[in-house]
Amino acid sequence: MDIFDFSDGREGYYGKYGGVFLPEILHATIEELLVCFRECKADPKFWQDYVTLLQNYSGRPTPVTHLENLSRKLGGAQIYVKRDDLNHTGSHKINNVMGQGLLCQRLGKKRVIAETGAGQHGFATATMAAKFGFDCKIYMGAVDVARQRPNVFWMENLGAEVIAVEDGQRTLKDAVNACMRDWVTNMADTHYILGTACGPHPFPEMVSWFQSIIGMEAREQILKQAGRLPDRVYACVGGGSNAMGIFQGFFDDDNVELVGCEAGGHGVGSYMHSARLAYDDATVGVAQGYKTYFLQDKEGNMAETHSVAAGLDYIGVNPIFSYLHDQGKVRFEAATDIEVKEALKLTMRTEGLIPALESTHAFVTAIKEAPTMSKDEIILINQSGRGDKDIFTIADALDDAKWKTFIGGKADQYRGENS
Amino acid sequence: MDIFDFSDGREGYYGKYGGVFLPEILHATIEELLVCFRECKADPKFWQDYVTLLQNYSGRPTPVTHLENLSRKLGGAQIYVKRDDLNHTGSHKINNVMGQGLLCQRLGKKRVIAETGAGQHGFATATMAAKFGFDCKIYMGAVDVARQRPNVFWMENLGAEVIAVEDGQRTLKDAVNACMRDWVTNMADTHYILGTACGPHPFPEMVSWFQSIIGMEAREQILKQAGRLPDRVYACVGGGSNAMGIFQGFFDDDNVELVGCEAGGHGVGSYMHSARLAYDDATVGVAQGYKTYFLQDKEGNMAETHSVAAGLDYIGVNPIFSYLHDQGKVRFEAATDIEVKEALKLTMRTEGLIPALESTHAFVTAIKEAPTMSKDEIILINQSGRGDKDIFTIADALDDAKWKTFIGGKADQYRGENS
Amino acid sequence: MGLESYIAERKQHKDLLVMAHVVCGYPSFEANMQELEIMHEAGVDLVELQFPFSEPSADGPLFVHANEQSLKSGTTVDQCFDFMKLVSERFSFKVLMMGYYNTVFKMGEEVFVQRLKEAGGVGYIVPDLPLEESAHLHALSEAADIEPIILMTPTSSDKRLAQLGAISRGMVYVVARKGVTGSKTNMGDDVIGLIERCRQHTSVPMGVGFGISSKADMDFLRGNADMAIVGTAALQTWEDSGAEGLKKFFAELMA
Amino acid sequence: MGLESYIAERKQHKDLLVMAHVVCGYPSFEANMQELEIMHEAGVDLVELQFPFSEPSADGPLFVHANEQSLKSGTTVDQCFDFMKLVSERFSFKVLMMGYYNTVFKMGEEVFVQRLKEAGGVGYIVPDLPLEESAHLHALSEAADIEPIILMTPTSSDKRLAQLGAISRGMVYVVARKGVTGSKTNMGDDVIGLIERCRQHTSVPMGVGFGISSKADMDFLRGNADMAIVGTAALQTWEDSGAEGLKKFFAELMA
Ligand SMILES: Cc1ncc(COP(=O)(O)O)c(C=O)c1O
Ligand SMILES: Cc1ncc(COP(=O)(O)O)c(C=O)c1O
Repeated sequence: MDIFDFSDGREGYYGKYGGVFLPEILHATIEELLVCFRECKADPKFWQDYVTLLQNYSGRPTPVTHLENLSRKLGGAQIYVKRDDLNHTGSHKINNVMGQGLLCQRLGKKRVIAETGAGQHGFATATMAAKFGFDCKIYMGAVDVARQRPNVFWMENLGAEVIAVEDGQRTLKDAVNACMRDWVTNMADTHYILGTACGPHPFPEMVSWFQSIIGMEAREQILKQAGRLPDRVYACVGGGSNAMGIFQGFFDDDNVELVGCEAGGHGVGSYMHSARLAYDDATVGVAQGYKTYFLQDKEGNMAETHSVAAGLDYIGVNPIFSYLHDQGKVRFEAATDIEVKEALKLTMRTEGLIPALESTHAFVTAIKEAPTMSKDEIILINQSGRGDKDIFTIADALDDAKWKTFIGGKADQYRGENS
Repeated sequence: MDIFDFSDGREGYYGKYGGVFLPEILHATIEELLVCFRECKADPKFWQDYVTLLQNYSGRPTPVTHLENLSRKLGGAQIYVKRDDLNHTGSHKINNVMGQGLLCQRLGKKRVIAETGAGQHGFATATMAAKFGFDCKIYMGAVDVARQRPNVFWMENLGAEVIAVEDGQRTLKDAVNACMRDWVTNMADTHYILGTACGPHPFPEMVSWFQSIIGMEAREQILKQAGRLPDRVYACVGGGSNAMGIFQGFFDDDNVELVGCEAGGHGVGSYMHSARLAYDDATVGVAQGYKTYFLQDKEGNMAETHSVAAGLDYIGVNPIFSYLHDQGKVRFEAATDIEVKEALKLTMRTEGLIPALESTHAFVTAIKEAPTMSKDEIILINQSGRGDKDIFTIADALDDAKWKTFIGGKADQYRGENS
Repeated sequence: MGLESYIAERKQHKDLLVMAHVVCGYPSFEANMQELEIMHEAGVDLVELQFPFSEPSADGPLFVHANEQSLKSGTTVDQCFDFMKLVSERFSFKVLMMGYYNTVFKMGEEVFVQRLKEAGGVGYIVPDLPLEESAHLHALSEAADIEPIILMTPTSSDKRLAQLGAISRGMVYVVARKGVTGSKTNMGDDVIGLIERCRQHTSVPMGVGFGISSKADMDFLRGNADMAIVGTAALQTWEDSGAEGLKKFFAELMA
Repeated sequence: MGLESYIAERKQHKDLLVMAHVVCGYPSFEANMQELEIMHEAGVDLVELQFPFSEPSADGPLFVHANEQSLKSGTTVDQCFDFMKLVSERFSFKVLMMGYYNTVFKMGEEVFVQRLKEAGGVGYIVPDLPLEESAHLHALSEAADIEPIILMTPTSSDKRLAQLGAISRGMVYVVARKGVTGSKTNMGDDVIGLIERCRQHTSVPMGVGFGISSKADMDFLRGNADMAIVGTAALQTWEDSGAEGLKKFFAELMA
C-alpha cells in the first residue's frame, strides 16, 4: 500500500482529507518546498545522509525493549517497546526536525521557524538550528510558555528566540497560526519546520516520510528479537507523526493491527479531550492549511481541547489518519488522563521506563488489551518520548507533595537572593 | 597493558593504591563478590548478555558525533564526542549499574543499595532495580536530597526508597558510609551497587570493566568515522568511572594521550574544589574501603570539597588513576566552575548538545587545547551525561532570571492549591 | 449589476475607489453600523464584512484580536448574514463577505452562496481558499452572480498570475506586500511593478491592499490601480479615537 | 604485663570482665574524664578510647555523631594521645586505642605504635584494617608489646577464623552480630555458637561486643566469654541522664 501514490487521485489528498489551504502568497513557497521534497525523496543519497546524521547525532537506531515484567504481570501478550525516547532531545520529534534541516539546507534557507506546544518540537528544532547554524524562532502559546518553562529555558540557551503567542487560546494551534503569519512575511529566507504530520501538503507526507525510519527499524528489530511480526502496534496520536512513523513499517502486513491512541482527557462526553477519531465529537473541517477531522463547533470555530499531555492537546489530526480511519485500516482508541497516570506509575515501577505522558497513552491501551490476548501474541508500543523532561507536568499529574515543598523552598531561596 | 593482571603484584592493587580496607564482617561478602566477578569476567556469555541488555534496554552503542561547528570555530583539532548522554537514564552510570544488576542476579541477591550524590547513579540504580525486580534503597546526603529533588522524585517513582543521610557533610561521601553501614548489616541478601570506580577491590576493577564498553565502542567508531585514532581523549573524573571507561579503549595505543578532567571548583588555592590529581592539595590516605589520593587534612580527616557539578564533588579518586598519574600515563587537568559555565553555553549554541555539568569539565579542557593543535589532529571527548535533567543546577549556575520567576509562580500556585 | 460594472460606473466619477473593512460583531454590531455610516458618508465604494473565525491565520494582530473578541461575545454566522442584509439594503456601497474557508465549508458551499446572495453580498474574499480548491465554489458563484475575489501577490509567478487571471471575475485583490494585514507598506516601485505584472494577466478592475493608511498612499495608487483597500488603518483609528477620529481619517484619506 | 595476662589476672577475681568505650573529645575531654571515673569506680577492666575520624563507617548513629562533634570542636590526634597518657597513668584499667586506619596511616605506622606505647596504651582496635593489610603494623606492634585486637565475626568462615586466630594476641573481639555499633543484639544460641566457633581457633581471651546493654546480657555471657564490651549503651545513658545515670547504669550492669 502506498498512500503517497497520488497518481490515482489528487496530489496531497488522502481520500477527501489533506490538500493545501493556504493564502495565495504562500503558493510559490509551498510549491518550492514540494519540488525540493520530491527531489529529496527520489534521491537515495538524501535518505542515506539523513540516516547517517541521525545515527551519529541522535543515536539511531533506537532499540526495541522486551517488557518481560509487564508482560508477565498482565498475563497476556508479550509486550515490546520501540524506544524513541532514547533519541537526542528525548523524543521522536528530532527525526522530522533533522530531516527538514537537511531539506532546508538544500532549499538554501538560513532561518527556521516552528510552533511548539509541549516544547518537545521546539526543543528539537532549536537543537537542529544550533547544529545547522540556522537562525531560529519558536512560536509557543503564552499559556504553554508559562507552564513549560524548562523547555523554553533550553530553547533559549540553544540560541533560539522563543515568542509567547498571546492570541486565541494561547496554546499550540495559536502557535501554528503565528508561524503561518511569520512565514507569509519571511518565506524568502525562512523554512517552516512543522512539527507533526499535519498542515498543508507536503507536510503530512514529508513528516511521515522522515518518521518512517521508526517503523523501518522497528519491523526489522521485532522480527529479529521476537522472531515474527507483532499482532498489534500501538502509538499515541497528537498530530500523528510518531504513529505514522511506526505504522508505516507495517502497512503492508495485513495481520498487524494498528492502534492509534488519542487523548481522552476527562473522557467521553466531557468535551475536555483531544480525541478526534476515537470519540464522536470531531467533524471534518478546514483549518491551519488542510482538511481533516477537527474538534470544532458547528460553525467551524475550533473548540477548546484538553489533555494531561500537552503534545496531544491539538484540535486536528493528520489527514492520512482521517482517511485510514474511514478505511478501517487503523483503529483509534482514547486514554483518559486518569488512566495515563496509572499506566505511567505501573510502567516506571515494573520496567524502569519513564514514557512521556504523550507516549503513555499508547501504553494505556496496550495494557488494557494485552491481558485479553494470548501469551504467544505480540504487542509493539511506540515510546515516542521520555517523561523525565516533563517533571513539572508529571509531578503535578501525580500531585507530589514533596515536589511542591521543594519548589516552595526553591522559590524562597531565589527571593532571598534578590532581596 | 593490563592493569588488572595482578599476577606480579598484590590482588586489587595498582602500584601502592587500591586494596580492601573493610571491617572483618564484610570479608566473606567481598570475597563472594570477587569470586562471582571473576567468574563473570571469565565467562564470555556474561559479557554477551551484558552487551545485549545494554543494546536492547539502554540504546548502546551510543554514537560518536563530529562537532564540525565547534572544531571550525576553534580552528584547531577536529573534535569528536562519544555520546554516553544518550543512554537510558541519561548518563554512563547505567552501564555499570546494569552490569552489577546481572551480577547481583548471579549472586542470588534480591536487594540492592547504592549511594548517590548528583542523583544520576541513584536514578540509574532505581531503574535497574525496577527492571530486575530488586528491592532498592538509595542513600543520598540530606544536602543532596534537598537540592536534587527531581532525581529523588524519579527514584521514588521507580520504586526505590531514598534515605536522606544526615551525617557528616551530608553529601556523597556520607552516603557511601551509610551504604557501608547498611551492607555490614544486610550483606546476606544485599548487593552494594557502588557507582564509580572507587571503593574496595574488586569495585574499581569491576566498575571499570563494565564501563570499558564505552572505550571499546569509541575506538572502533572513531577509526571508522575519522579514519584514525584520536590524538587526545578527554573525560571528566569524579570517581573515575566514565574516564576509565573510555580510556581503556586506548590503553595500548601509545600515541593517544589520555586527559582526565577534574573539578577545579573555585580554582587553585581556593580549597573549594575536588581536584585530587590536577592540583597539589590531595595526599594518599585510606578511607571508604581503599587507598588513594584524598582531599584530607594532615591527620586524615576528609576535607570539604566543592564543584558546580555534584557528580565530581568527591574526596577520593579511583586508585587506578592515582597509579596512572604516578606513571604519567594519564594527564590530569582541572576546569573551574566559571570555565564550565562558559563551555556549556558555547556547546549548546554551537552544536545543540547539552552535556551534563560533569561532562562539561572535559569539554573545557578540550576547548582550551584544541586551538593549539593542528587541523588534522583529532580530539575525542566523552560526554558522560546529559544536562537537561539538571535544569535546577544549570539554571542556578547560569543565574537565569526567567527561571526564577517561573519557580516563584509555581510555588505560589502550589501554595494556592493548598489553601 | 455585477461587481465589475459597478466599479466601472463608480470610476466614472472618481479616479480611485475605496474598499473598507469591518469585522462583524467587533466591537459590536452597533459599532459596526456606526463605522459603516461614516464610511458611507465618506464615499466608500465597497465594504468587506469579515465573518469572525477562530483561526484567522492570514490576519495581523489587530484583526486577530477583533475576530477573537467578536466570537467571544457570541457572534454567529446567522448574525453576520443578517447584518449583511441590513447593510446591503441600507447603504449604496456594495458588500463582500470576507472570511476563512472553514466558515464556508461548514455550512456547505451551496448554502453559503445562497445565503450570501440573499443577504445582498456581491462577492467574497476567502484568503485560505486557493485556486486549486475553489472550482466548485466558483462555479456555484458564477451561477448565482456572486464574484469570487482572487488575490494576486508579489510572490505569484507569471505563470501563476496567468492562472489566477484566467479565473478572475469582478475584481482582483492585489496584495501589495508579503505578510499579514496590519503593517505599513512602503509604496514604491515594487508595488507599481506588481500591479503592472498583474495587469498583464487580467482585465478586471484591480484593488490594492495591505497597509494602506494615508492620503499619500492614495495619491500613489491613483492612476495605477482602480481601488485602494483600507483595513487595519481604519480599525486602528476607530480604536484610538472613535467615530470622530474615523470621520477625520476618511476625510483626509479621500480628500 | 601483656593484655592476655592482665585479663587472666583480673579474671581471678571475677568471672566476666568489662570493656567500656569513650569517644575522645565528645562531648569534651572533661566529660570523658568524668565518664572514665565512673567506669573506673564501677570496676571496668579495659577502656577503648576512640580517636575521632571524619568517616566512621563501621559505627552506628550515636558514635557517628560523637565523632563528628568531637572533630568539629577541634579534637586532634595529639590531644587524644595526651588524654590517653593521662588516663592510663590515672586509672588502673588498661587502655586501648580505637579508630580508623587512616588516622594510623597518616602519622605512619611506626609513629603510631611508638606514640601509643608512650601514651600507655596496650593495644588498638582498627576495624577497617583487615588481616591482609596488617602484617607490617602487627610486626611493629609485637616488637613494642602492643596488642592488635583482632575481630571475629558471625560471617567469618572457619577457614577465616583459623587465619584470624593464628594472628590473634592479647584478646579477640567477637562481634556478636552483623551491622554497626549501636543496636541491640539478641543474645541467644547464635551468639553462643559463634563464641564456640571462635574458641576453636584461638586461645586468647575473648571479648564479646555489639549491642550489650543490660545485666541480662552480662548473665548470658558469663561463662561463655571472658569479657563483655559495652559501647553505645553507656554513651546513650550519659546523653540521656548524665553522670548519675551512668553510675547507675554500670552499677546495675555489673551487679
Ligand atoms: C513525546 C511526544 N509524543 C507524541 C507527541 C504527539 O505528536 P505526534 O502525534 O505528531 O507524534 C508529542 C508532541 O509533542 C510528543 O512530544
Ligand atoms: C554525568 C556524569 N558524569 C560523570 C560523573 C562522575 O563520575 P565518574 O568519574 O565515576 O564517571 C557523574 C557522577 O555522578 C555523572 O553523573
